[in-house]
Amino acid sequence: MTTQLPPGLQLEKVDERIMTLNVGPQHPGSGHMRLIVQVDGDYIVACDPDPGYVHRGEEKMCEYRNYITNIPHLERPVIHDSCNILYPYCLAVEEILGLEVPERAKYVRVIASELNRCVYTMYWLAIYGIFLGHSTMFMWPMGDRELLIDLLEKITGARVTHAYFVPGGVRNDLPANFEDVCLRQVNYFEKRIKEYADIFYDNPILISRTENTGILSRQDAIRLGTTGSVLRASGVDFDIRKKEPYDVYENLDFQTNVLQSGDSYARSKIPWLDMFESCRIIRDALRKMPKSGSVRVKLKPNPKGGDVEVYRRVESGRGALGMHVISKSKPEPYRVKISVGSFRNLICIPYLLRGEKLGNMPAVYWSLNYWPVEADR
Amino acid sequence: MSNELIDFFIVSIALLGIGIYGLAVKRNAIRMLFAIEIIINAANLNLVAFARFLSHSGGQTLALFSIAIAAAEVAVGLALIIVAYRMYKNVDIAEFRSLKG
Amino acid sequence: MGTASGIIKALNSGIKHLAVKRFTLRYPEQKLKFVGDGYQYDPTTGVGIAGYKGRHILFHDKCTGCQLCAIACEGVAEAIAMVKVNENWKHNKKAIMPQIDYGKCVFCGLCVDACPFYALYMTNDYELSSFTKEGLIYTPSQLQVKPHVQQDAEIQIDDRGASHG
Amino acid sequence: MVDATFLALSVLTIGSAIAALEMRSLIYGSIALMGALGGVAGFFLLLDSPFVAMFQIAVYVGSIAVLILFTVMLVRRELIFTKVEDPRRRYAGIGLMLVLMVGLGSLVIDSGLKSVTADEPPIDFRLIGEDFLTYYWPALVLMALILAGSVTGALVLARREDVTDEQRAD
Amino acid sequence: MSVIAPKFRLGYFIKALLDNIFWAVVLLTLAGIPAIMILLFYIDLPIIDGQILTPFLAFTWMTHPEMSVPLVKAFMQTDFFRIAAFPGFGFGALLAAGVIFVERKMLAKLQLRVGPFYCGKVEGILQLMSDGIKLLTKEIIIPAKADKPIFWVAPLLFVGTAAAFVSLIPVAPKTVVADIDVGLLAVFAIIGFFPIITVLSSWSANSKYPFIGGIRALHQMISFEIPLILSLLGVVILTGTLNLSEIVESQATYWWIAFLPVGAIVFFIAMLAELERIPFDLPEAESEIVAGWLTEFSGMMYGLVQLGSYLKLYAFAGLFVVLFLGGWQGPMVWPPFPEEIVTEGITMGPVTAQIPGLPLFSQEMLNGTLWFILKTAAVIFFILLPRGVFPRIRIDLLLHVGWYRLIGLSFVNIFIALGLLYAGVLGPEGIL
Amino acid sequence: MKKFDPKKCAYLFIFWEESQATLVGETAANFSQVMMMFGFAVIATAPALLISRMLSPRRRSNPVKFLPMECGQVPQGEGRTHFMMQYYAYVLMFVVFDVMAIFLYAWGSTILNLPRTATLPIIAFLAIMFAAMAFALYQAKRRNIW
Amino acid sequence: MSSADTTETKDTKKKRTRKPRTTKSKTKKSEEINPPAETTTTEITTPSEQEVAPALVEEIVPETEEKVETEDVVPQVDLPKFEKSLADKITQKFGSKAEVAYIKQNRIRINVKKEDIKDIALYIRDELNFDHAESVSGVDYPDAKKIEVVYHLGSYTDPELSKQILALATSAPREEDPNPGRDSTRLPSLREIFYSVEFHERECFEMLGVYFDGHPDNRRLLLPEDWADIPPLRKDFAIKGR
Repeated sequence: MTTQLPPGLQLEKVDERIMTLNVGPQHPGSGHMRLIVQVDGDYIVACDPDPGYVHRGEEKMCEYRNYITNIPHLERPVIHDSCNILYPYCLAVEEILGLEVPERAKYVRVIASELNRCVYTMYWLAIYGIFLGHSTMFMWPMGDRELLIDLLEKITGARVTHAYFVPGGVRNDLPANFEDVCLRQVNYFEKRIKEYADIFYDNPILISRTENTGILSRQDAIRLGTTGSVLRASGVDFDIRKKEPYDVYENLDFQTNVLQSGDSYARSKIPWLDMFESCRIIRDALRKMPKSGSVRVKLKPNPKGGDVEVYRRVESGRGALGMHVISKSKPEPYRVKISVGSFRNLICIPYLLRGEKLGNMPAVYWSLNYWPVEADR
Repeated sequence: MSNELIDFFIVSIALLGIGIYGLAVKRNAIRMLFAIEIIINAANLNLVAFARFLSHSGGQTLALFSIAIAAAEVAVGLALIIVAYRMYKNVDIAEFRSLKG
Repeated sequence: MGTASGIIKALNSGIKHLAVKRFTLRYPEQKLKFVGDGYQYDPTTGVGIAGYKGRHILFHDKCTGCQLCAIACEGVAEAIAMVKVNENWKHNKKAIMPQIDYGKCVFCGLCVDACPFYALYMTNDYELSSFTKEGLIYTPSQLQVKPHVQQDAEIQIDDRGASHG
Repeated sequence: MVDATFLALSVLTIGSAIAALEMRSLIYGSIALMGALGGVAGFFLLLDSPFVAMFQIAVYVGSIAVLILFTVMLVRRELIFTKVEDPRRRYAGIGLMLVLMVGLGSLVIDSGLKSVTADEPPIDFRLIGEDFLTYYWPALVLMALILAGSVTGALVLARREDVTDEQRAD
Repeated sequence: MSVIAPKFRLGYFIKALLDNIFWAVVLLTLAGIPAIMILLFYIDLPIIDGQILTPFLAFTWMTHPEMSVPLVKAFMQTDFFRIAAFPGFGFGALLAAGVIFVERKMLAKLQLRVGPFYCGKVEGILQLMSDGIKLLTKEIIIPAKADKPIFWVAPLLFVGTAAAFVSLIPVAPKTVVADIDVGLLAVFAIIGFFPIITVLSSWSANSKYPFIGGIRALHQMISFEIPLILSLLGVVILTGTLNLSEIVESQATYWWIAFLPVGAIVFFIAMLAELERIPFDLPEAESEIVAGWLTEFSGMMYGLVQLGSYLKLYAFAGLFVVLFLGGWQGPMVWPPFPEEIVTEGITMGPVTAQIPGLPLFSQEMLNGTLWFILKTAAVIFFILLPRGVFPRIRIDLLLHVGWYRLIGLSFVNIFIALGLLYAGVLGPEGIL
Repeated sequence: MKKFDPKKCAYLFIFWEESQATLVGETAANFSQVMMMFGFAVIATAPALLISRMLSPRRRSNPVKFLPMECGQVPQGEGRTHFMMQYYAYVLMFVVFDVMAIFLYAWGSTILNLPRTATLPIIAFLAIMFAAMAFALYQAKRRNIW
Repeated sequence: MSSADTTETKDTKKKRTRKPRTTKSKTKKSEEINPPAETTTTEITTPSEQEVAPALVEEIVPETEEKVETEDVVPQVDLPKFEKSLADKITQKFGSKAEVAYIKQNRIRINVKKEDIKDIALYIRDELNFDHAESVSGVDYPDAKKIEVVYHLGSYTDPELSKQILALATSAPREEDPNPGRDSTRLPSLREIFYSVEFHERECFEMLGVYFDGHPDNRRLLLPEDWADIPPLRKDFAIKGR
């Protein structure tokens, strides 16, 4: 660990000055996990994350169900981002089963996953707002998220747990007249999130509070293997949608946002900037999408793969989301390993919180784009 | 006004006595500070009482000075106690054997 | 001065929003309008028809008691059980039909995908709460009833912001 | 002749002064000290000097008591609740107190203080300010020096630089 | 649809209520009536028109319409009425309740939601009452190792101190509970009690989060007390008095905010910090330290602390109005009636219209109260608004703001006042 | 019935007030109203606690219920630890500068009656205090020594 | 009716047949609860049996049979060049120590012995510029008596490698009676080389019982502290009822 404590800390006897705080699990600022924080006055001298309160053994459950029935429970870790967590699974299973996805289904997938990324980011932003004590920033994203949930519900028929992606395409086609509604609501959504700048991102109190806190340098970001917005905030231009394009992302017009400072402010700004790109992608995909065609390859009821091992990854709302699926000629996968962005970013918590002030804890912790349920799987 | 100067004076003497008792008996540094405060207050009471009964503003002025300086004294005294506590892990003045850390 | 202008900008934005339309759906009075009649599935093409995944509807005249929906649900929620019905159908000799426990159902719609006989669809009805666990178990006869739903609120966007109609 | 308010105030003041020294818990002791100081402020009010009374409350209760409470909270828990003292010294102290009070009291009662009574109106508090800036202005500057010195000294004393060096060695 | 708790029995509830009423009645008859009798024995009852004004006589007169109005008017000038109702506790509590309601609705409007809606049919106007009843029936849980006496007394002390603060605020001419020569200093003396209560209650809970919260509150309050005190010195320099009513009267032509905007801003910010309102609500920062020093308070104790904090909010807003916005000063809205209309009523042809309510109040007082409430509402709006707009600040930034920026600005304010005075713009030879 | 004179009636209550006010010093009478307000608030709100205590359920079913808040965990260590924020310096400074701030009021309230030369001592006073404050803030800002 | 069951579902079907039987009692209960609803059923469901039944049988048969690629996982003919060159570099350096399992588009897998893994990992980091680990997945092979740990390595710094994932696999011996941390299921930790594997290895330790030598913090991460059962991702840890 390279970060130095401010000199003079932790020099008296431990039992004299250090107070151990259990932040979580029943804490308004912890999520479904526990941070064992040791504070010396206002400074955090050590922080030990203790996840696992919502561990549900998804990887074990996958070994008992076939490729199709895995879908509803695989999306459970991140129900806000359920399309994106199913995406690598579907890609991997398609590779195992050798399926070719129809062109229209690819576009529908992109639209759904971008909408879902925005839904997740809005949820994350809402929590970030309330973590910083900004109650309006909790209510606005929660409300504006409704626009996108409404769209997703029109597509998939469910508001959060969509179970929409399947190996071989998507479950159903877009409803009639969807393009107009989608364009209207996405445009309004973009107008709304622009207004967050006034009240949140350009707010001098927020800037003074989050700038220069929890700085993750470029080298450390790479060394710690962080991903997603944490990585891009530290100046590494890495987005799987650009670097290893899946489905039709290479045809679409968008860019990745990179900030250099690597502090909590940059980390909190990247997902917000990404939402504008998502809106752009959605509009572009709606334009380029084939107007009709099949959206799903018909599968046998219990498809079997060969003796194959596949690792596929996509860019989710929290960064790279990889699925390592091993098939052993059975209807059930032999092993599914889910490598999630949250779990990879978890390693930053003790690293970044050490030597921080206690007041910075929620700002740093939630700026890591960390979703405890996903990390626990 | 039915109260007289002598009444205030007697209260002041009582406070002074209590303060001196505390200063003599207590070994806890913080309590000794309490005792000092009580003594200062006894003096202030006298000052203000005389000022009122002699109709002169000097007593109140002096009392203000005295209160201000008491504040300064408490700040320094508590800083001393903090330092001593940090060295000896105690506030008992009998434990403060040497002034050298 | 940057600080002061930022603070004034934020305050201004806050005051401006006092005049923006409220975005809350007042639920029991208003209900959100959904696309179509509910999620349906066309086994010939293998593609579903977009719609809300709510409570199921079971067509007794088409159900053959093949248990495919129960098998599909086995890996997901184990919400579907096949029960005896005292009805006589030519195509349903065993006279068994699905009974769905909505305390367990996750509304994924895989049972609809599994049904090859157009017998099981989903509807727009989502108000399923009950005081007892038994009240959440819907028998085939209850599933057969077409729900009466009155959903009309839609998101409307105009210059003063979005609201639910 | 004294009135009821005076009696109540003196009982409050002297009682809490004793309690401040004798209470087992230091926290309660500080609260009692606050009571004693507030009682003295009440006496100031009875003496028609509200400015001094308010100054007393704002400074003593508002800041000195806060500082004392804060320091008491910094001290270990056992020390807050333990009371170390010598019984012999205690009796000696009580004797000393009694001797002092009786001596001074008899001295005062015999003196001519008893005959002093107030017949003039109370002093306006603005006079105090005038005093400060005209007659007592050297004292004001001196007091500024004392305050400045005390805050400097307190900060220099209370910081931990010397201690940390020692601990860094081991 | 809500469900009543399964163990709830209406019969038990009614029985508990009846029990309480029964005991109250028993206590009143056994202790209350004798106490009243003893009191009546000792109090010198005044003689009016040859009769001793016993309570019974007073009640008899009350029924007579001609006599009830002067009686009530006389009652309104007593200390008790002032303390309990009009410029004192009742008025403050009513305004505080209004503030809570307005805060909820306004914040909801700002955040594009509805806010309290169902309780009380009209936009949830009775929500506060239902919340009060809910708090009243909540169990009070005290941590096992807590220091019980301090813990119980702290909320009461908090309310009491806030009420004592309220008592200093003049609402209308001669309508103030305590008209003190050194009113402003008394305000500072009372403000000084809040950190002590906070720190004591947080210490007594014997829990970590309240302790951290209490110490944060202590730092915050004392750090902003100095700018608060210094920012008001400009007003005192220009008026030469510490009496709040006199300060209001000095603003008959100009409000001090016109000359001392810097002081007003500093005072406003320091006020927000003293009130623990949103940009400075560190002591209750829920994402770091669960609810700060309020963590262990439950049920009605929490309710009392909230009541105290809103009373404090009203008092601070009133203080701002008094010092900078001219208090009750304002154009006469209420048309000045001739004296005989007030006492004898209007005769228009055969109809004689009496104005029974007006004689209770003087016109100045009504007008002054109206303006005071309007201005206070405006200030309260600006106190509430940051809650929807700003995030929470950090403790070191807060102390930095308090000790560096605000103290500097308040000295700037003092020198502005001095300059105005010595340049002859204001003061004895100036335009005022 | 005779004509009732409201002024007399008002006098009656004023008479009551005076009968109390003669007991203490004149200025203290005004302050007594502040104390009465304080007492009234305490007396008026204490029944809320009592009624709540009577109405609300009291179940001592589980000792864990009465543990201090520790986010669902069993508390570790003391609740009131030797806890020192790094901002102790500000508390020390407050005591001194609070005195200074209120001292200025003695000057501020009487400045209209004073000659202009009387401002000079206060300027000196402020200058010395500013120097002290500068040093104190410099010390207080060095967080690592607290 | 039997025509509805396709061949694939038969094996699962056999297991499931108990389901209707077990739930019969439940039916009765629900019948008791909702007797009026039951009566309405019989009234309604009369029409159109004849029209539906014949059409059903054909539709069940799947129309498009997808090819299942089992044999040609590693087609020798068109190996992607860039990946091939990477794999060649490793094989040149280490020879038989590193066995290339497959080379696919953007994916390489190398199997190594646990003694050599540190050297090879160091080489991969320093020479091939793979700088972080994306995931560490442990796979239990009870038949082969080994537990395989696969490190998926990726690169942020080298733009050429940004598509690539290099799977570095090694295996530890598996014990029938696991005693995590104190038996022979041990592997050297790669934390010194790839810092990002820290939490992944902790997870691997608790889930599969692989102890990583040299890991500074070999504690449980997700599972409760008092978990005393078999490491749950091993194949002999069975979920109840399945």
